[in-house]
Amino acid sequence: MNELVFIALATLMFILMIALAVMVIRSKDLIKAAILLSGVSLIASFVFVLLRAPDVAMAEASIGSALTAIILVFAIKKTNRFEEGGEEK
Amino acid sequence: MIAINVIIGMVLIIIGLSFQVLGALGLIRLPDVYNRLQAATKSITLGAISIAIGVGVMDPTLLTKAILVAVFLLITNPISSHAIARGAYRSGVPLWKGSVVDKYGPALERKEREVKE
Amino acid sequence: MARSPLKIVLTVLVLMVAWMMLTLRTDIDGLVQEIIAGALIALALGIFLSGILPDAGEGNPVKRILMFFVFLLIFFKEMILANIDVAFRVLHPKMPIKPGIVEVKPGMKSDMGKMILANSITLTPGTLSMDYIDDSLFIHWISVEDDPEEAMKPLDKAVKEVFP
Amino acid sequence: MMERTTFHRSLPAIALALLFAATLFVAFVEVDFGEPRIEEELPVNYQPGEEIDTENITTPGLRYLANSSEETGSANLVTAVVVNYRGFDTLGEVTILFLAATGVGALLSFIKDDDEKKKKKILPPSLILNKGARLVLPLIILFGVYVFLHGHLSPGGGFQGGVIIASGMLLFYIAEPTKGASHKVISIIESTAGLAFIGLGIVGLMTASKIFLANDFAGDWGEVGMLVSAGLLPLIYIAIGFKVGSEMTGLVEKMRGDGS
Repeated sequence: MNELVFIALATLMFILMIALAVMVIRSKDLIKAAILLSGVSLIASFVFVLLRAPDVAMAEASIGSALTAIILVFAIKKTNRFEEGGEEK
Repeated sequence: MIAINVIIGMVLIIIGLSFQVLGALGLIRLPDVYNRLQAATKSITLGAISIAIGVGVMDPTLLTKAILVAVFLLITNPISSHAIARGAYRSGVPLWKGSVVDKYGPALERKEREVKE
Repeated sequence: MARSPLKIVLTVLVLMVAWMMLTLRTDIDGLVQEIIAGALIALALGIFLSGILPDAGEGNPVKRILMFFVFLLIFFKEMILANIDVAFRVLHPKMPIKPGIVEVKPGMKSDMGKMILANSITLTPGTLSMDYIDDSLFIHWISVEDDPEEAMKPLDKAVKEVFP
Repeated sequence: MMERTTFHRSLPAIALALLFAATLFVAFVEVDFGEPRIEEELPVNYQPGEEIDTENITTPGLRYLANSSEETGSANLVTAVVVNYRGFDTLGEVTILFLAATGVGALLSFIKDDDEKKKKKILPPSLILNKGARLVLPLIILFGVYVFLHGHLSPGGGFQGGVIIASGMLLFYIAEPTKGASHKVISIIESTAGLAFIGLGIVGLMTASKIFLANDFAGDWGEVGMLVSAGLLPLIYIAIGFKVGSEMTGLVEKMRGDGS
């Protein structure tokens, strides 16, 4: 792959990942945070493909963005949806 | 000289990308969740299928896998958009104020009452 | 959810075709190995999982498979029209939309037919299937027409031929 | 969500994260992934896959790169390392996963579902989602089987295939909140697969090299790139696939609770 394209794509992905991670930390709605976290994993798996590691990318895509998010959502459903100080429904 | 299948693949990918862009535009311009979902589902499904088939045409060893991906997308994409629309309605996301008719709300209420009894 | 032998055979065949599409090879030795492995896996999955597949209705299988291709043709035509429709509505400066949720009664009885109809309605112009409540399908329509049942007729008929 | 009043407090953290990311990025750009890193040790006019004299090679990565397809019969280098050269570590990894699943089950067994929640009647699941999930579940499981059966030929392997199967089952659980695979079947599959993994390791003890998890049939069964090749590697990956798939399914099943 063209070096310049690689650098541009990787930079874009890293910026997106950092932005999403900041949103995960700052979100008071935990379900929203879980879904954003799965977005971080999805972008991470794309970065792994860019770095020519398809094995890791497959594991990251299926574990990180599908299973982890759903297990977190199941766990949140058993407790409270909002963090302390967040809006109550 | 570029091979003919590469050109066809490129054209398919460009068509797919432009549909995706239109879908994204619809996501911004249309007024409420349901209208946005309409635009998003249709254009993103056709766009993704077009891109997959385009990649398959460019590299014929991937064509069968690309067709399989397209079939999978055709089954799963409408289902997920249906699930989002139903979930949105049932958790109380209102229709756009310019909507003319809503037959779903009363029917859903009736059904819920039936189930509770 | 009856497990008729025909259903198991069809499931195994479809899974086998999917397996061969995944593992397409050009050398004879490799192809033979893949076919044997695929046959075993498709047989096991078909026998264990054909029970959970949705009920597809009854009828002459040959005619239904032929009608399936007719349905695919209609469906792809509608899908491309749908995208042009979306493009028109999105790019039009005034956005000509008149949304609403309407109710139609599909003609088929089988669960598979209902599911396929709902899916193809979502991908055809201006419509998004919301939910089934007691055999009537609720559709979010981007510009509501006077008689929604009439507009659904061709697709409904095509699906009904395949999954009655 | 982003309150303006507290935003300035997180600025140092954001700056630190950016700095960290920039460092990582610089490190990644310098590394040639997938390429031999130490070119001085390579013979002149070296072609990938060509056998080289391992006496003079000190880099383990280079040695694997040059000899893995000879020694293990696997066309996928990652699989060769994960299951053959580092097979024992993989056994440990599977054990950790098993312990995690067991721990979650043990923790959740203390929580009792209150009966009122169970009695609350909910609408039946949506027909379209339910039938659609039933329609695609065989396809997803077929793909998972494909991924772990072809672990020695293409990217993927036991872990990835098992997780794909588990996410298919997860889709089924979402579409069908009251049904699911029985705990008994899941635990039987899991223990059988674990035993098969250990058994394949013991096969290595009994064959020529007398090492646990040795792969002595590498060259005997089929050429590199065939479905039947690489000796015991595919069998081990099948065992791992079943084990991870059933473990993850059991984990999700436990987390889901009873239809809530």
